[in-house]
Order: sequence, then C-alpha cells, then structure tokens
Amino acid sequence: MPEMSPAELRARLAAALPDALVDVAPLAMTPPPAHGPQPGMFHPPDPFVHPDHLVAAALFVRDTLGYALLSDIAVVDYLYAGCFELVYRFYHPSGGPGIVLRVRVPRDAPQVPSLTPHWPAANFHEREAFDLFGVEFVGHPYLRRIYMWDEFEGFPMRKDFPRQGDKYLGGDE
Amino acid sequence: MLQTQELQVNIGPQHPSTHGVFRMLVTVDGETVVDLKPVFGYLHRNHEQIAEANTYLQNMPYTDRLDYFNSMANNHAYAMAVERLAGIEVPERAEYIRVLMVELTRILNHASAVGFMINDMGAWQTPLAFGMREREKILDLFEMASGARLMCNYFRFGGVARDLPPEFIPNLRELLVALPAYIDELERLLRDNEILLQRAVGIGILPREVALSYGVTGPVLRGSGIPYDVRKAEPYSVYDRFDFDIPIGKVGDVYDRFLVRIEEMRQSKRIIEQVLEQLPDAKGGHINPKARQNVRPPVGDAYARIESPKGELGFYLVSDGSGKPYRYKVRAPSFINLTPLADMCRGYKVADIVVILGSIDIVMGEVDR
Amino acid sequence: MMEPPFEIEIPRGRVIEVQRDDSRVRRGGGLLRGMAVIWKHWKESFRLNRSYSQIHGTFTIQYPEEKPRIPEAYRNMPILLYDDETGHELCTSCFQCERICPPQVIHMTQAKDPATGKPVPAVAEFIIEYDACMSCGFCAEVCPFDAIKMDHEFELSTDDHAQLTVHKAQLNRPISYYASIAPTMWAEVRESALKKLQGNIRRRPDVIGIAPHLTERIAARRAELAAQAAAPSPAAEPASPPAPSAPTEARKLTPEEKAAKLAAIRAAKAAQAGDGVTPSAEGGTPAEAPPADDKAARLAAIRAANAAKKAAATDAAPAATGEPTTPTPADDKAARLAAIRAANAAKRKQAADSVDTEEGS
Amino acid sequence: MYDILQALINGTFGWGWPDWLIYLISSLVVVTIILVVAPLQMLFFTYYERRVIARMQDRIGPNRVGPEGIWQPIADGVKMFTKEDIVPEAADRIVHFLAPCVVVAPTILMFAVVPWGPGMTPVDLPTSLLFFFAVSSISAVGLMMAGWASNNKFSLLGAMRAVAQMVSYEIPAVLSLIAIVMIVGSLSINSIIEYQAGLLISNRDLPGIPDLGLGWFVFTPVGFVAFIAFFIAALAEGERTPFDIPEADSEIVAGYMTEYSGMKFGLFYLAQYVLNFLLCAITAILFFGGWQGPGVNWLYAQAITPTNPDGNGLFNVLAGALGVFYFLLKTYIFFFVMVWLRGAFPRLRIDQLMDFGWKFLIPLTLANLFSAAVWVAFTRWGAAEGMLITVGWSPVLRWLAAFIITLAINIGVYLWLTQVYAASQAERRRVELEELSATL
Repeated sequence: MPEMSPAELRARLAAALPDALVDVAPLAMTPPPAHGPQPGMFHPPDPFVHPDHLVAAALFVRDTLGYALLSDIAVVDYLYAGCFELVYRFYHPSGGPGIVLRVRVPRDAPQVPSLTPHWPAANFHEREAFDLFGVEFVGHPYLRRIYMWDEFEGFPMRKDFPRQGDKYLGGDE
Repeated sequence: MLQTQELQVNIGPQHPSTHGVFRMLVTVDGETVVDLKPVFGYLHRNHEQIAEANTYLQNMPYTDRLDYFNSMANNHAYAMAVERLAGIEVPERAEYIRVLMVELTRILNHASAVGFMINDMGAWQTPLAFGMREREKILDLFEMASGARLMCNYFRFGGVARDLPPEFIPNLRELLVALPAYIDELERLLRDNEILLQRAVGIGILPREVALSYGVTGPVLRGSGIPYDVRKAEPYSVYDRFDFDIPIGKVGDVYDRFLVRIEEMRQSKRIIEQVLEQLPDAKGGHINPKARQNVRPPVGDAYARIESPKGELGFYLVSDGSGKPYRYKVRAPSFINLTPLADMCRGYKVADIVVILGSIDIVMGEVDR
Repeated sequence: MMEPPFEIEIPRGRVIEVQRDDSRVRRGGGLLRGMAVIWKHWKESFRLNRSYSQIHGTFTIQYPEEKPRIPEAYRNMPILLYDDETGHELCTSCFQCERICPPQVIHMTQAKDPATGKPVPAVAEFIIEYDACMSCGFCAEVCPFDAIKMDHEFELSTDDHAQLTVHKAQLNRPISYYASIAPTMWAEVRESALKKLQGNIRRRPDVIGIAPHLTERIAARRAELAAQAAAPSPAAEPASPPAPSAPTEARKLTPEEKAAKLAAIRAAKAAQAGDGVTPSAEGGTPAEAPPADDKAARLAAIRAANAAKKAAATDAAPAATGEPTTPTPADDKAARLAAIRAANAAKRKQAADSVDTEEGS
Repeated sequence: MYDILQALINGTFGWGWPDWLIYLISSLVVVTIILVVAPLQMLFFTYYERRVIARMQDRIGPNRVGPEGIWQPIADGVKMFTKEDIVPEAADRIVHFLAPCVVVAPTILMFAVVPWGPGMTPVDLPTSLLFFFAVSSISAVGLMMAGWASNNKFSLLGAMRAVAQMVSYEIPAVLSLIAIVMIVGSLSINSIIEYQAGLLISNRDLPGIPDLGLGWFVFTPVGFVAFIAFFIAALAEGERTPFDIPEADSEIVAGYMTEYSGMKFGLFYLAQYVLNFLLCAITAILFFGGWQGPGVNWLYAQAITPTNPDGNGLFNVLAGALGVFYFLLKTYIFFFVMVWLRGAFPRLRIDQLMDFGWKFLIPLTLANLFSAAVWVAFTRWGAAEGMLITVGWSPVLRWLAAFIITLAINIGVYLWLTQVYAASQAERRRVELEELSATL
C-alpha cells in the first residue's frame, strides 16, 4: 500500500510543478480572547497549492502519483482570517492513507478553477461548495445550486450568514 | 416519416421509487432515456450548519439522521473523527462492539437495499419483506444494546454508550443461524431468476475506469470491479484482526452490484463470528473512563472515514479549540455515488432508471443532508 | 485516462469475483426455483414464529392485542422520578440535561425557598417539549442524580398538540415504576441515587421538591393531624399552624389550582354553551346569569393575564386571598406559568446574546 | 336459464306463458346475476389476493374488519365511494369520465358467455369463444382513453404500454386457443367443455369405466403448451405480475390510473379484477374442463335438459352445484397461481415483454398449432383424408402415436426456441452495449 507523508508530497510537487506551491502563514481561527489561554494557530502540514495551478497539481496527483480516487472537497470558511480553504482529499486505489491538497482563496473573490472537466468526481462536490459557500468554480459545466432552491440568496454555510427563524430565538409566545 | 418529439418527464419528487424526495428530470425519446438531471435538496436541512451550532457530543444523535438505515455506521465515523481530533483512546472491547454493530448494520442495509432494488424492478414486496424480517431482528438487537431501533445514538467518544446487555450475545448467535439460511434462500429466489437476469444483466453499466474517475465508493465501486474497501485499504478500528474477503463484480452492471451486496452480507457474517470469538478476550470496558462528555479538542483538523454500507463515509472536522466544531463536513457516500447516475442511465429505458437508482442504494437523508 | 494498478494488497482475505453465469441458456428453471421458495413460505406461514433462528413462519405481532418485547434499554421519552416513600423528586435542577439536550427541549426553573429566597436543590417547574424531543437519551445519561430516565411508554399520540409540551406533573413517575420497567439498570444506580436524594432532602425546606400530586395528600394528612392535635387541647389552637406561612401557601396551592382549573373549564363551557344552557349544571354560581357567562369568562381571563404580567414583573407569588373566587386561583396558576416562561425567555435571550457577541466579531 | 324457466313455468307449473315473456324474464334474471356476481367476485378476489400474498411474505394480511378481515373489501369499497373525485384541470373531462365505463363494460359483457355449470351458460352463443376475445380487446380502447384524457405523462406512458401489450399478447393467446378449437372443431365454449369429458383422453370413454370428466386438454402435449402460452398471455392481458407493466408502480406511478381517484379508480380496479377472474375462468374452461369433473356428467344425465325433458329437477340443482364448485375451484386455483407469481417475481421491461411475446410465445404457439394439426390428423383422419398410416389402428394406438409425436415436436420446439431466444437476447444486449460504449 503506498504511503506518502505531506512532506514527501510537497517535495514531489515542488519538483514537478515549481510554481504551484505557496507558503502560508499559520492561521488564527477566532479573534484572540481577552483573557484566558490563547488557542493555538492552525497550520496543517499539507501542501498549499496556488489556485491557478490547482488543476495541474490535481492531475499530477492522479496521473503521476496514482491517487486516482478524489474522495472529498471540503470548504472551510475562516471568517476571521478572511479566506476560504478548500481541502482536496485523494486516495490511492491500492489503499493506504490519503493525501491532501489545500487551496486558500480570499473570501471576497472566491474563485477556483474547476476540476470537473478533467475529473468528473469533483462535480457534485464543487456544486455543493458553490451552493453552500459561494465558491465559484471557473470552468464548471453546470454550476448551479444543488441543495438550496435557485432563487435562494446568500450562502448558508458561510460563517457570517445570519441565523434566523429559530424557534427559540425568534418571536415571543 | 412520422415526426417524433422528445418528452420531458419528472420522476419525483413524489414518486414511489425515488427512495425519498428525489427528482430526476428525464428526457425520454419514447421509452429510451436521452438525458437525466438529478435534482435534490428537498430534504436539505443544513445538517452541517446545525452541527456547527452544537457541541461535539450533541451532534451524535444528528449523525443518526444522516443515513437513517445505518445510524451505527454514521456514529462510528463521527466518533472516530472526534477521537482523532481530540486524541481519545478507545478500549479494545469498545472497538469490538463497534465493529460488531457496524457489520450488523451492513447486513441490515444490504438486506433492505437488495429488497428495495427488487421492489423497483416490480416484485411485489416479497424480497423486501424477507429482507425487512432479518432487518427487524437486527434492529431488535440494536434496541437491546442502545435503546433505539433506528436512531441508535450508541457510540460515544472513547467507546460506546453502554455495554452489551447479557441477552444480546445469545440472541445474536440465534440470528447467525438464520442469516445464512436467509441469504441462501434469497439467492435461490432471485439469483437465477430469468426475469431478474433480464432486468439486471447489462443494465446501468459503470466500467471500472469510469467508476473510479467518478469517485464512487462502496458496493457500486466494487461492483465495477475495483477491490477498494476502506476496511482493507486503510484498516481502522480492529478490522486488521479479521479474515474476510472483498467481493468484486465483473461488468459493473446492476446484477454485479446485487451479487456483491449478497456476498458482502456473507463476509459481514464472517466478521461477526470472529468478533464473537475474540470479544471475551478483549481488554478494557465499553468506554474509555477518561473520555468526557464535554470534548474541547485543540485547534486542528481531522478526517476519519469508514466503509459504511453505502460507501466511504467521511467526517471532516475542524476545531477552533472551543466545545463546538468550527467546521463539520460529511462526505456522504450516497451523495457522491449519484454523480454518475446520468451517465449510467443514458440509453436505457425509463423502467431501468429506477432499477439503476435502486442499485446505487441511496438514502435521501444522507444525500440532501 | 490512465489505467491505475488495481491490485490491492489484502492482508487477511482475498478478492473474490462474484460468480455470474449469465451467459448460460436458461429455460425457466430459475423461475420455478423461486416459486418453490415462495411456496415454502406460504406453506409455513400458518404457524407463528418468534424465534431469531427461523426464517419461516408468520412474524407479525398483532399490535394492540400483543405488545412487542421491549428491552430494558429501550428509550422513548424522558420522565422524572420521585421517591415512593418520601415523595421527593430526585431532580435537583442542576441544568445538566437542559444543557446537553441537542434539540433544546428541556426547560426548568429551580425552586426557591420562599422564606429566604435562596435556591433549593429541587425543581419548581420542569417542561419537556415531547413534540421536538429526539429521544437521544443524553438527558438520562448525564443526569448526576438519576432523576431523569427514559420511559418505555410509546403510545403518546394525541390530537392536541399542546399536550405534547409536558409539565412536571405529567412527567413524574415513582421510582417503583422505573424499577419495574428497567430492573437491572435501576439496580446499578440505586444506591448512589438514593444516597444523593437523602442528602438533597435535607436541604429542602418543607414540601418543596415533593411531587405535586403528593403534596395534596400530604396537605390533607397534615390538616388531619392538626385537627387531631387541636381537638384535645383547644387552648393550643391559635398556635397550631406549625409550618411557616410560605409552605402553607405552597401547600394550599394545589387545591386552589384544582379549583382554578375547574372554574376555567366551567367558564369555557359556559362561554361555549352561551345562552342556550340552563345554569343548573353550575349551581354553585347562581350569581352568574347565563347571558353574562361569556363576559364573565373573558373578564376573568383578562384579569388573570394582568395579574400574570404583574407577577412576572415582580417575580413574587401573589398573596393567596382566603376566598376561593374564580379569578384569583387562575391568576396564581397563570402567573406561575408566565413567570417560568419569562424567566426561560430571558435566559435564552441572554444565552443568545452571549453567542452573538462571541461570534459577531 | 331459458330452459330451466321454460321447464319450470310451462312444464312443472303448466302456466303456459308465452315464449317471449320467458325469454325476457330469463334475460333479466341472467343480467341481474351477472351484475351482482361480477363485483362480488372482484371483492372476493381482492381479499383473497391480499391474504394469500401476505402469507407468502410471512405476514397475515388484512384481518381487522370482520372475522379474519372478510369485510375488508367492503370497507375498501366504502372508502372508494367516499373519496373525492378529482379530475385534473387540463384533462379532457368527457373522455376522462367515459374511460372507466368503457373499460368496465366489456369485462362485464364477457361474463355472458361463461358457463358456470352444466346448462348454466347465460348466453349460449355458437361462437362464444370469438365473442369473448373480441369483447375483451375493447377495453384497450378504454385504457387508451384514460391515458390520453388524463393529460399526464405517466398516464400516457402507461396507456401506451397497456395498449401495446394487450395488442401483442392477444395474438399468442388466440393462437394457442386455435389449437384447441382445431381439435374440438367448434368455437362454442360449451362444446369445448363437453369435449373434455371422459377419461384422461379427451372425449374418449373406455367401456366399463364411468365418465369421470377428466378429459382435460392440459393432459395432452398440445393442450399443455397451449395452456402455458395462454396463461402467460392471460397474465399479460390481465396486467398481472410479471407483466403488470402498464401500471408499474415503481416506474410510472400507476400508469393510466394515475389521475383517477374515488370510484372511477374503483371501476378500473373492478375491471381489472373481473378480467382476471374471467381469464382464470377461461383458462379453467379451455384446458381444465371448466365444470367437468367426476360426477357432474352422471348427475346431469338425470336432470331436466332439452334432450331429456323427463329428468328430475333435483339433479339439475345437484349437477349445477357440483359443476359450479369444480369451476370455481379451478378458477380460484388459477388465481392463486397468479398471486403466487406476483409474490415471487419482478416484472419485465416493456421491450423485453414485447420480445418475449413476439420472439418466443408466438413461434411457440405457431409450432403448437402444427402439433394440433398432427394430433387431429392422427386421431381423426382416415384414408379418406389421405392419412394412410393410421388405417387400421385402434383408437388407443392412434391416440398414443399422436401423443408421442406431438410431445416430441413440442419439446423440441421449446428447447430450440429457448436457445434461439437466449441467443437473440444476448445479441441484442451486445448491440446495446456497443451503442452505449460509443456514447460514453
């Protein structure tokens, strides 16, 4: 079963696609509390890919490294840091732990090239990310809302989406 | 020359065989499917947002509601993700109990999935009724252990909610007597049935390269001939201690998926028998006594995946150091397995759509989240 | 597309390809075999089967006549326990269950000592919204006093949605009931639960913390005792009420509540019936002429509402007037309810505000 | 009925009523009986089916309304009647209303020619078999009307399927019957039944052994193949599993019935179950001797009949009762088989159904027709017809020869056809696959 540590993956990627990797600073998820212990910074070991080189990196992972199973694309909204992080998760069909590529895009212009034309597995993941977070996947053939109805405004999974209509908060009995 | 017109038919959202509120916008030429667009979201409740407003433990019963056939499997994946995030050890006995429950879930799910698929083919409930009978027995066991039949909410961080009751093991042993009889009988009823062969062989073919590129998992991927099973590919829990085989299909059609599911039930039974052998020697109690209810994991993220009966079920959690998950993402197998639906249906007849959908085995609670 | 290496190492086990001989020419043998299976089921179905190891025979449970086997661990809806002997409720209103409840359907207020105004380890009102409860059982799991447990009763259907907001009076069950439905589970926690209860009883003044329907009985018993004590020595009569005034009030509340309910029902009935009904049914109130009934009921309701508002504002129990007129007991009940609601709402708002401030950066 | 009334009124009572009055009365009585019996059969069949299929699925079935749930169909009927009758806004209201009537009427008409017992045929037409199948195909018009008028895509698909299926399966059904008609030499259902008297050899009696009424066609190779083919076709005509494609609930909701509610839906239901009853009945009649059975003929010989006016009226009743008993028993057994199939099998797809009908069933019945001809030639022809081999053979020998030869023909054809059919299916699947892989 193939195994590849994040550092190894980073080295392979750096060798094959020198421009693709970006260095990111550790990220604070929440504003530092006024008192009490400070929460740690978030700094995962996985390679961060520049959005422009995402497709090349993903295809490198698939075609050269053989990680042909695109398992998951998760978007995380880091409101305090002002960015979206997309977590791409790949697995090798022969088994073993997976590898992760991360992409960070600014919250105000969340644009990522779409993987769907090259890799149909990304289709629903990207539509879901678009629907719930408003990340725009450039080049997606059918980028429409997948869960919410088409007329829905706003992106419900964003951290600044207002929570309303709650039975326990709204209205007085 | 007669002028012909393509017809657009909405199958769903209210339809007897869409397994919930699911809509397929089908363009048909006569009875042949020209195009198909799946439309969902009718059951969308923003599960992930709800989860981000809850504490880690409070999410456990909500995971039950994802794939309401396999609440134990959902619990397992979520518990594993939180344990990885917070670094909680799980005692050996608890792991065995977990495996036992998840494998029972697999049998339960496949029994009813096969039944539903045959139902979609037009059998009048009989295979489903037989499957449901076995399912009821397993649910009785779940009820004994966890207190609920469907929404088990049985797993806790660091173990399971309570130890197996004394009457559990004898009843399970009795059930294990009935299981092979049930599976054999199901095969006798259906396997060589000419009508089933007509309806299943060569229908909804998903070649293995295509299946892989679509990212499908579970019995659909294995039915296409790729022996990818998370239990073997990346063994979690105590799965590396059991002997079991991975059935794969040859062609990747509905019949292969049907046969793979039947064989997986046998393999699950094998695992359960091994669990019963090894369980008395397992160390530890049913839960890690140090595990607390109020988990506050350090800042970081964790991903845990299991081989749920429907495919690879993953939970991605990001913690900001508080008692609630900062991000909670479900990698739902039935959702992703729907990706190739349009390609699988194109060129087949209207009647095949529901069979292909049935062979994918989706649960809308998980698809829509 | 490249062709990836699909060979997977399988440590314990092998990859097996399913056997599908679908190219064989078939002549209907499979159909006949399937029919034979069904025939066997049909033939065997005339005998009842409840065994796990059997796959033939009828499995149907004839529900209303025949109840399913319910295992001990079965959880349906939460109930509150009280001690059979002393009548004391096990709940100390520690708010653990309210906090853990995933759908947030548990609401409670802590009892206060009327004399000192200090909180007492007992619960004043306890509400569970059964309609939104998801039966997860967390409340029973986290309860440190084993006061909240999961019931086995599942026939809860009602045509009145409001009935699914269940109050303490309907939630209370004796320990003996729980011990009968879940003997081993109760036996596990019995010692510690009762010990904790003993400790709590000591901190509860008078009847606070006693199940409401029992307080009535206790009140009656006490009155009886007082009467007995008064009979032989009339001289001691002025000094006879031994309990402080507040508990007396509390004790009195229950019959008053009952009277209020009765009056409310009567008023509603009268309002419904309007002019057409003779007042003979409610001979106790000849002063209220049938045409005035409707008006009177409304008036009473308005008065009650006003009183409730006042009570909510001052957060003090209204003084119980001696005369059992219609509006006053109603006032009392309404006031208590309103107070609980207001308190809960305030709490929620506080909680929500704090959440908002936490997140609104 | 006319005979009985005639014998009763003018014979026993001697009132001397005119013929036309007796005709009128007998017709009215017959119509009333049919209109009462048909819905009763339907009610019983729904209950029967639900109980039987429940048992097959390890359940009990409806058992709450009345003892053992026997009043369940009545309760269902009451429910149907009290339901709101919804007509879609875009529907063609008149056709939508007419369709159930058009479907029900022919099924009731078909009752007219069904013989219930000896001498108990409501209308004894000389071409009753033709009438039966001619009338039965009218209901296809009603189905099409229903599907079209509902203005619903599912309804339309269902109606198209229904019509296609009915039209295609009438051919094998009629072809298989022609084999029987050839042997009997008559289109009258009554004469077909009468032909099946005797012992296991149709219309043959051995001296010294009483007429057991067991000369059923199913015991001959020709009759057996015809029976199988006819029963399969009957399943398709009656829209029973595995051919319940027009109302395939998992695909097209309820087919042409999708937009019907209340009693209109009830009428479709009625028509369907009455048709099922009739198809079971006709199967029993044509291949299993209808009311023929041990004892009926003997009883009937003593009864009042046109040929035997001095008989005893009691024997009329006895023969009738026994005949009706045998007839209904056989009919219910066939319906049990239908339910059994429904409990066991999934349904075919519409194109596979067509394939099976045209590529397998029709060739099989055609070959069976040939076997029937051989049968007739061996058992009946002599030197005058040019059949020289059998000259001088005893009837038993002739019968044996016919049996063996037709058996060989039929088995051979069956084996060959399954092979050919399987090959054609495999070929078709291969072509489909190629097309698919071209598109993928």
